Amino acid sequence: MHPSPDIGIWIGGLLTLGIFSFLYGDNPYYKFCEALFVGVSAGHWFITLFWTVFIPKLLGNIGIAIHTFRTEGFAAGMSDYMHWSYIFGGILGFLMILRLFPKIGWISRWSLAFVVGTTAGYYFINYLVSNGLMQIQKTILPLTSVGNIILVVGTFCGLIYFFFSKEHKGAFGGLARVGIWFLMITFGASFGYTVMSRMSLLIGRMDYIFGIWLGMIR
Amino acid sequence: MRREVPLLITAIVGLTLIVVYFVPHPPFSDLRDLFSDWFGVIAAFAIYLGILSLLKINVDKVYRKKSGWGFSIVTIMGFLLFVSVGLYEGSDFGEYGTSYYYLYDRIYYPLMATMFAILAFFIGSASYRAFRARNLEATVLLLAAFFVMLGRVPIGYYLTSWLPEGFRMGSLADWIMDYPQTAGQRAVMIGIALGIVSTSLRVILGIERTFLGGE
Amino acid sequence: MVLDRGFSYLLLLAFFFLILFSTNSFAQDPSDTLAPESVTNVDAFDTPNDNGHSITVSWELSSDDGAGKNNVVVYEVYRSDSPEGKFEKRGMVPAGENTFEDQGAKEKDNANYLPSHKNFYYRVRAKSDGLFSDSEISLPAYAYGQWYHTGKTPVLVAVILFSVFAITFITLARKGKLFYIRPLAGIEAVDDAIGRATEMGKPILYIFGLGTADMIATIASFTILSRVAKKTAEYQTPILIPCYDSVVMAVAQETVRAAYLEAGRPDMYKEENIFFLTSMQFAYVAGVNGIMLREKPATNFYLGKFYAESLILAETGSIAGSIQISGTDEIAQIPFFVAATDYTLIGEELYAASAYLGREPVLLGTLKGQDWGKAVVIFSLILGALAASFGFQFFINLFRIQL
Amino acid sequence: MGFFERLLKIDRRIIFTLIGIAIALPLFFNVSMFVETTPVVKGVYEVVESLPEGSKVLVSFDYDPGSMPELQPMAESFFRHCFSRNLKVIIMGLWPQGPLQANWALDVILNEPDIKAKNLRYGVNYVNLGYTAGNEVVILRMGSNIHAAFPADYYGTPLDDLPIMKGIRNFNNIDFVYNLSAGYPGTMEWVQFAADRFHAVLGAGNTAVQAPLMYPYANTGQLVGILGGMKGAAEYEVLADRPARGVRYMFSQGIAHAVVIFFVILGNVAYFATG
Repeated sequence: MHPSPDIGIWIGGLLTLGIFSFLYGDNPYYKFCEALFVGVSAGHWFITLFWTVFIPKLLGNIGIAIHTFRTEGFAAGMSDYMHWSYIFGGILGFLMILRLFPKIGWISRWSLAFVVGTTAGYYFINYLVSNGLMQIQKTILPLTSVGNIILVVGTFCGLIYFFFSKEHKGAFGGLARVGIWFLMITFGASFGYTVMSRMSLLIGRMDYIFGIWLGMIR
Repeated sequence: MRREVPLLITAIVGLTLIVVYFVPHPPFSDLRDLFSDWFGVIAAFAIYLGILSLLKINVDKVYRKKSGWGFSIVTIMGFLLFVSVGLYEGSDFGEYGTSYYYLYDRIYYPLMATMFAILAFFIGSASYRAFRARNLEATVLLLAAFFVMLGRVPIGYYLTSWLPEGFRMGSLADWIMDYPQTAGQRAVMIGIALGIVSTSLRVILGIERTFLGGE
Repeated sequence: MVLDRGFSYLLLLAFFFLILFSTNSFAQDPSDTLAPESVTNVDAFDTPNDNGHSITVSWELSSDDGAGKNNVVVYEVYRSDSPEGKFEKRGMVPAGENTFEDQGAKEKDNANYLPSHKNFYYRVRAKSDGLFSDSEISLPAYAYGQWYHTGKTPVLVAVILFSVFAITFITLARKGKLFYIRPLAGIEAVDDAIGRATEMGKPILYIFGLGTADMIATIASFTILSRVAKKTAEYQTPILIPCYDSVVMAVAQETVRAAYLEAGRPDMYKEENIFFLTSMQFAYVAGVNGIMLREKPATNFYLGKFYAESLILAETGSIAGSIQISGTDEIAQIPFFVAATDYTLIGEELYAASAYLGREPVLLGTLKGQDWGKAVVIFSLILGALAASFGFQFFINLFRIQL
Repeated sequence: MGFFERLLKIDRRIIFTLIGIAIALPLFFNVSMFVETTPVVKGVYEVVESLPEGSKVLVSFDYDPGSMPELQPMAESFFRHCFSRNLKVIIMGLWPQGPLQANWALDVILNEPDIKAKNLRYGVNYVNLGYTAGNEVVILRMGSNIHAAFPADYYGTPLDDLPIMKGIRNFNNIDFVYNLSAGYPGTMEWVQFAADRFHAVLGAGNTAVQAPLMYPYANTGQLVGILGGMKGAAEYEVLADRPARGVRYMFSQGIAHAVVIFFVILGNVAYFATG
């Protein structure tokens, strides 16, 4: 056994054990690690957004706009809407914070409305294209092999299952039933497949504890 | 003001983004980038709002000495540590060799990775408890999971090594993934696409307005 | 030792010969001393379907590309704003390709700025290793933006089609037409679950997952919550909603308050039961787990956007002995919910449940419109597969989108 | 309460413990008997084995820490193999994080006793050229002139001052190209540009998710071979007769899967036995 001399490795190891202790049950050691995790992840978000959104996107663009107004005059500045209009983004964002004050909190609905509108617009097109049309295009296959037939029939029956305005009875119900089987195969197979990737994460942590930290493996 | 303005904003923004998709000519082509940047800024403010709420709750706990206030101090200290080091390091805070990177690597990463790794344990207990052949559907689910898992481990290989290549457990697992699994997945995906299209439309038309809360 | 090394060189040599033969690329002629023939018919034109800051150049391959001396390695493309002016290099493509897109920047202050409506001249250089020859200079071309992207017509057709379906059925619903919607197992369970909680005298736990207030799954979940909250007000069962996002929390508070008001029990509403927990994924999970183990809720609802935490929540809920109803449109998490909870609303069913529970005829109308969309999809699938089986390619091309 | 009823209500901490043991214990053993080697992995191994001493090998690191459990063992075993055969290694990256991943792997391998004894020198036996932006265009540029694509190495030393780079102009002077990839840009681009256009001898290591998409290239010979996921990493180590992290990970994963499968069976047996 050759434990690592690096104090940082020890901290990482002790925190790893602390989180694992949750598997036995809730306890103060775990609570400490959890509290720390909540704090540092809040800090990590704070810093990441500060240096990747607020400074470059918001202040950066508004700064360029101010510079243009100063050096090239009002008209040139106004025509450069790609920069100065960021001030609106900033205002809408700031309104979000007003949620903290119940009296005027309702005004944050304006920013929420903008965000919801953006998502609705994006999703409408993106899902239609990549989840809809592209998938249909990939499923239009010549029925010349067992695999292709299964792909087309499976997708067909699965969609029948998702019909809401028709009762699942008779032949239609039979197709919907086949559709459920396909969905169940899908869910079972994805479960089995995901097991693999989750296990490799755990392997990584175990290797950290016994290898890098405690030096018991080599 | 409280209801009409937000509904109008949603409708205008939503429709604009749909139109933008089809029109490459400026200024439409710029609006897409502009809106997504604004979106990023607003989302960042929303996350800051979350952080503020979190700090408020924890400071409150410490101030009133509620149960577990000691842990709240840990949370606040952790936050201050990362924020002060991150601000000090400047815009390349995340690069290899900075002290922020050290904190990230030795504190944040182990905590996060272990949280994820705990999932492996829950997968074990879920497969014990939930994967039971209760009825036909559950049996299909169980068998698919079983074959895919078996196809990825040496036991599966040894159990079927006497079969000709292409009929072994590994090939069966691949076949399940490639055909029936993909078929089911596509049905779900197309269904979700139609559902999202119709819900987005309801939002843009102002029919679905629960997100604004009650009056 | 010497023999050994000689032998391994021989092996290596044999190996390289093998590779060369197997890839059939043996035609590398030793004519490196001669420059390749220049390319012909250089044509410059505005790149279609863009915002007007790009010009496409095409040409006919040099006769020494893939044939003749076969020594072309790359083509380099040069641009100038006058035929006599200085030509600057804009980029290169490997031998065998005959088009190049000169993509410029749209910002004036960018070094790579390519203005719209300004003439440019192009020249293509065929290059071997060290030697080259230039083509004639192209006719002038300028870049300009288009008002409609012709490659996206299939999407436009789909947008119009689905919108027409939705609006038609909304109009019909407004006129008082009622639509049949089949029962969904998960929805049927909602009322029973609330009744069970009342009998047991235990609260109900409602989880939105990690979605923000703008996500469609969260929006659908708000509508379902409104219905669930009304029921809990009628049954006088407390409802707990720990939130991941502070905006979701605010909206949830308003939704529940309105539902209690509608049920005639505004006195029952407790704002402190709908609270912000934390917006860190696993810290949130840990917090919810604690609530489940302490409060032992009768029923857990997981409706919204879920990620890796789905299984941990569902497993802990089952330790606590709760009935669990789940629903998400996050495909990777559906298997975990199906395996570990009692009822699952699969993908589209979540939105359908929201329309169904919203009980507004208009919402049911859009659901009907959605089914018509599905019918069109199924029809195209069958028709397409048959067409493809008989060798008709045109049908697939109807769905081809140029991005 | 009968045996099976008790089994149905088993405390899940027992299950947790068994899973923990199933993952941790195999890490202590270098059991390679469960790893059967496949022709696609042998393809890469044999090419490296056939290169004469002093041959030049180019390794491109096209991944980031997200794929470390799968690709890092591949990087390590490849370095070990090259250095023990006295090949010269040139490192580069099409992903910004790539060269850093290479340095981590070098740290491990250069400190192994038998490699350390060789006293390998930076700039002579190995070099890290760093990252250059441009994705597949970088490969294209390297096809005509590597010095144009990488004027200086990771530490800013001009390439002409590095003895290892003497006489290297393009892919004609490189004996083998190895690419570790987790997506775009990656193996696909190396196949299309380095192998197809400039006839480089190319091998690859991929994540388990990506590997199936690349197998067709191995069948046509555009790739001499490919390592897929943890299993590929383990196979390479077995071939080189130096079982290390890949083999341990693979063994651990195999046992863990077997335990999960065992639980599924046990759960069903108990369920049906109790009716």
